[in-house]
Amino acid sequence: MADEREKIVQVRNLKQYFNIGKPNEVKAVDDISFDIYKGETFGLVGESGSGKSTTGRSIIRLYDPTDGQILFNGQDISKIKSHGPQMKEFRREMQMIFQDPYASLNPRMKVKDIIAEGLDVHGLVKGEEEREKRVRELLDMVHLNPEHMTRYPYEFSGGQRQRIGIARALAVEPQFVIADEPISALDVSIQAQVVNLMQDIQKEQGLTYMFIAHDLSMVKYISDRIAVMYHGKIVELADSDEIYNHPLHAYTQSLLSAIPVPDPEIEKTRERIDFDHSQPFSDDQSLQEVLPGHFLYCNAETAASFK
Amino acid sequence: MDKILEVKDLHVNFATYNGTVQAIRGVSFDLNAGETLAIVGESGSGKSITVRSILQLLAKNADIAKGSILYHGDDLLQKSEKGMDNIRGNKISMIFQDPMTSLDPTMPIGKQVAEPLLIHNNVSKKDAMARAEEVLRLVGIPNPKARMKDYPHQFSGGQRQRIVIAIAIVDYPEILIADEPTTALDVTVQAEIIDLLKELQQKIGTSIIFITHDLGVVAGIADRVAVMYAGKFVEYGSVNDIFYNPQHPYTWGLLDSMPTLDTSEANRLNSIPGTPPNLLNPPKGDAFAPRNKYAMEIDEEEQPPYFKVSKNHYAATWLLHPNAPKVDPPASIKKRFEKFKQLGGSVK
Amino acid sequence: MGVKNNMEQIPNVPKEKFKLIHDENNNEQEKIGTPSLTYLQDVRRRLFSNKVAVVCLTLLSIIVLISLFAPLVAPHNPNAQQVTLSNLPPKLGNLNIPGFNGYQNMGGKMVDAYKQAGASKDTFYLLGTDYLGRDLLSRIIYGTRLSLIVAILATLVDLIIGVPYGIVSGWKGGRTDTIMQRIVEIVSSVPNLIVVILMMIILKPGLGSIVIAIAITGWVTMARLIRAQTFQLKEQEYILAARTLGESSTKIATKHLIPNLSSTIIIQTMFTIPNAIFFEAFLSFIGIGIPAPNASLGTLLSDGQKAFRFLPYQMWAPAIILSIIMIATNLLGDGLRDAFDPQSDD
Amino acid sequence: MAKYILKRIFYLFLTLFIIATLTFFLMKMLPGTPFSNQNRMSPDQLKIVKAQYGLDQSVFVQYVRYMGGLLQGNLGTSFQFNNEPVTALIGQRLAPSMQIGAQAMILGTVLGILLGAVAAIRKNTWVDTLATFISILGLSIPSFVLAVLLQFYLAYKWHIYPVALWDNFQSSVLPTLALAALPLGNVARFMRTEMVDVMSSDYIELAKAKGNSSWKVVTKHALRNSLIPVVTIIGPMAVSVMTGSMVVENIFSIPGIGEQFVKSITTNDYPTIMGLTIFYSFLLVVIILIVDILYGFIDPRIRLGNGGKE
Repeated sequence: MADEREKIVQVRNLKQYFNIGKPNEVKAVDDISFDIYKGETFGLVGESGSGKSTTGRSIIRLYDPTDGQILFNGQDISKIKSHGPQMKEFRREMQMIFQDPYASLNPRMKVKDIIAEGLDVHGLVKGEEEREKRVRELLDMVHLNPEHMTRYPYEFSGGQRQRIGIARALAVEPQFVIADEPISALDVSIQAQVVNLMQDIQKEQGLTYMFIAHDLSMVKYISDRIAVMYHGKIVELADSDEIYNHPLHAYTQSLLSAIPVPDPEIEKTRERIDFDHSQPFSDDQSLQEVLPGHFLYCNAETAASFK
Repeated sequence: MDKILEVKDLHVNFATYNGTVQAIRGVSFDLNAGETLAIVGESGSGKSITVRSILQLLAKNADIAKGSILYHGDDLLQKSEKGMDNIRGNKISMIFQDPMTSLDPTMPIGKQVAEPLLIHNNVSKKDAMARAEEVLRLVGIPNPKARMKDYPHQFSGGQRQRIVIAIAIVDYPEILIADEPTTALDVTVQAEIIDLLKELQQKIGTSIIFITHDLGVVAGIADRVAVMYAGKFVEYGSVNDIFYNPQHPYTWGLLDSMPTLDTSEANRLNSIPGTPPNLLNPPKGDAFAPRNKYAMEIDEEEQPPYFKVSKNHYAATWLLHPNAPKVDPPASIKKRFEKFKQLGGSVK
Repeated sequence: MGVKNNMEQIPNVPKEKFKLIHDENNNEQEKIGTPSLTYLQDVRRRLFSNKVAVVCLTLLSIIVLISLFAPLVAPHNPNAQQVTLSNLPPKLGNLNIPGFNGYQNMGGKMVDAYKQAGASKDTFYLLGTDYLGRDLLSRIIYGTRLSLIVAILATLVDLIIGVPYGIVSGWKGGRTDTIMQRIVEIVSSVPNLIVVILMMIILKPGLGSIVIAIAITGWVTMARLIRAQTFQLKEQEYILAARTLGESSTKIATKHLIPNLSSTIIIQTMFTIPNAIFFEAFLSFIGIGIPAPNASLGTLLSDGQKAFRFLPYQMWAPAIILSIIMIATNLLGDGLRDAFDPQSDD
Repeated sequence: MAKYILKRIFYLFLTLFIIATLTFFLMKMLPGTPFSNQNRMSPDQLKIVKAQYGLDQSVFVQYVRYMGGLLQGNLGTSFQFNNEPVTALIGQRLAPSMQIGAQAMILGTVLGILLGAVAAIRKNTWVDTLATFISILGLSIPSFVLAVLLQFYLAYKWHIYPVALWDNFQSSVLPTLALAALPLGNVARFMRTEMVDVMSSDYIELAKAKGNSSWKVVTKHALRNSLIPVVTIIGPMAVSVMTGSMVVENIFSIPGIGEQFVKSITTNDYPTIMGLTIFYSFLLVVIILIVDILYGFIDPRIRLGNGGKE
């Protein structure tokens, strides 16, 4: 059963608000809870403004969470000080791959120094020679030519840059990697390169991924379980096949019905399901397990109907 | 069918700091009345430059080096600037990619929608505004009468794209060019906009040239499809030809690298290795050859001509030459061939 | 193979050309052909292809070099008075070039002023002398030197205060930023020049006072620009990446922020320099700047203005030099901006 | 909006308070007595005069008095002009300064906008180069140099305008020209950058795609969008004109505030310096406030709020 698996991340009632108390207060993440199991790929999908990226950034502590707990390997990391030994340790265990291959690499640094940044921070290598050797290994791992380590980011294509970003994240040998829309800025033919690479590395090193995206077909392909976010809340969470085959939440259904499929015959028959955005939530609703492993944001009455 | 637009052997160069970029290297196509032609390709393949050439909305360093663009037999490239002004927004109009920046931020939207009418038709301001209101209603802006006085920033992204579409269709253009109109939008909004375009096409009978990099969108909207790579069309045909009987290895690669909802993790995605060529010095032979699993010697020496696959279906690959060896396409492509047979097509 | 029969014209290609050449381990595509240029090399290349910028750079270099070696270049002691030889017009050797032949209009007649003053035959002043008989050329050379020193010192202070202030304000954000920005607002609510004047009244006139006075207000613009840039940069993903790797704030500032702020800093500096030169000239012009007998461009202009109606050369020369420095730094600043931040369509 | 304006007005007074305080104490730090110029005074006389100006009190009492005076619009009393209140001095001298200041601002702004717009539309042509060169000249040549040159050639040599003194419009032409150069350069440069930006924006492309002629694209869409940000540099321009006017008024012997300011510096007339500093700052913060509010009204994006998310 799912519950016997080891949990690497447990998010409990996480809230991330911005501009608290001001007229422009934003509840980017509003009371969400979920677990991520060791070794799996956890997909987080949602449209722009749904809070999916904020969730990722709160978990990796780029933000200080407003409220709630984030347990990483059983330890609450939501309140550790941003410049302490505890944080430094945590920074080795959890890493992030970013969205924009053009903004995620410092244009003034050589590829070598970009990849070695984590090695330097955590003192993982001694001496220039070992450092260079490790960078070579990492470049090789992401299928880049080690001769390129003295080049600058602008000389690389989008896909290559994204692989440099992956090498940088993996340099510190993390257990858990958050990939924040890692392929949405790439061309179709390049997306598969990056996704394949991520999967290969996951298998080799037993990594756990949280894969944030708006492209549902790619998320479905890469993820074991998927959470759907809408307006700062998780509205549905289940195994990826389950989500696609039996979506329960009206929003998930609408989202799925909107995905264009590269097949004219299917497209001809596709029926778009509209979602009423005017009254998405009511107070008596919460995320509850309505079927085994299948969570739905609904009220008790609805939940009971599945029993 | 009526051919309303014919583009012949179009070449466009860009003068840049590093030299001349040959962005479009001989593109030819035609457009029939009432149909939707989709041009699909990766960023930098030249699809946007191709359609901007039609309206001559290119950057200053662009040079249309060769070719002709015949609109009802009239070469647009020979027209004066004033002659082009009469075509733009009137006979041929355009929708741009980013709805957040396409509207003038300091002008009420009603006025912006009415503008093409005031430019091209001898109508009173009042009539133009009345028509603008009507079109805004048509594209699904609720309560258009009141909202005409609002400014772009008071609308959501999807609504703004609807307004941009309203501007494009307000003067019943014969051709509507949509340059990645849904790329910047969320998937549910994208679906709404595409449905809207289809519906409008029915209502006003316009032809559409639709540019996108998303094959899924193409499958839903196009009658005919052109696949573009490195400044050339590598394959074009009907939507069924391209999706169920693709012949060019690049088309195979594109289709094969997309997960469909039934792709499970067990069957790995196939990616196209490498990156598109630099068009500063385009390769002598087939530009796709270095990434092509099925590349042959001839590919490195000579550019392939268009081979006719069936009526109106052409592909520029040496694999279609009688002397070429028979190759084994990817599994997912073979599945598509099966479907083509079921639909009554004949596969080689 | 039915479809192939429909082909209109099939090029004739020998069969052996159709050998599949695919190589599984082909890494060709990942190769980068172009020579590796660092960002600065690229900037330099762009800057040197801009003719206007090159001319300005050359002019400024010459001016800087001359003022650097002022004691060697200047033909006379700039403060040495020789009252008998006062107000002599320019004379360039014994060459008879109009305007540089030592002749002067006196009562409607052109008179050789040197002869009248009883100067020896081989006495000549390239740009003439002032009312105390001091060599104007030497005074301009020394004056330029002083003005440049003021500019460079003021700019340095600007960098030392403005850059860290901007970085801290932008990086910390929140309350710190609000307070720091209020201070900036207040400082910039008083016209710069008035603050400078107030400071000059309080401090003893002189080089140091001028630098301090200019620096007190000058850093504000720099701080504002750097803050705005830092705000943008700190949301950049490479900065976020550095944070997730555990990089300390100081390291982020030195490794990521400052290198990426360098273009802004350099460009802004190019606009601070003419500003400082202008302030110095202004203060000296209204008589509260560099004290006599030392020359600065401002004092020379001020002296020149008094006699302008009769001896226009005394003002023209410093005015031209001042304007050249101002124009050249401004244009070079423009050139640098284009070089650092090229517009895509050029 | 009303709340925003009130908040801004509060900050305006806070800023002025701080400036007044700082100026007051800076002036008190000055060495010597303010009457060192009139050394014919006997110690007794000095004492009387000091008492007359309240200078025999403690600094703190003087400060409280001064601030109290400020609240009633009293900027203190000049040492030099027979006890004339500084406000009265300003009153007498405001008109000429305002006239040439306003003329220079309007002239500089209008010409600058035209120059910048033309340069942007003809980007990278000789027109652009010429316009850029003119604006750089405007920025680079100090107003006092320009003033002297204008005075010498246009007035003294060619007698087109009066050399100095203040009597009719004619006498305001040369100082206006001398002062207008800097705002002209600034506006032209700013306008060019803005307009180049706007011209390459998507909505300009859409305006072209609608079939607007090039002229209409510029007049109906580009010009307005580039003009809005130009409003923001009116504040800094006012400062440059204000400070420039100090020497320019001096050179042309115009009885304005700037000339008064320079005069009070050379005569150590501290109350006048203080009063004028506060007055200048007041003028500046008010101009900036008006500009900000104006900006909000001109730009619909600000006027109507952000309308949800960006």
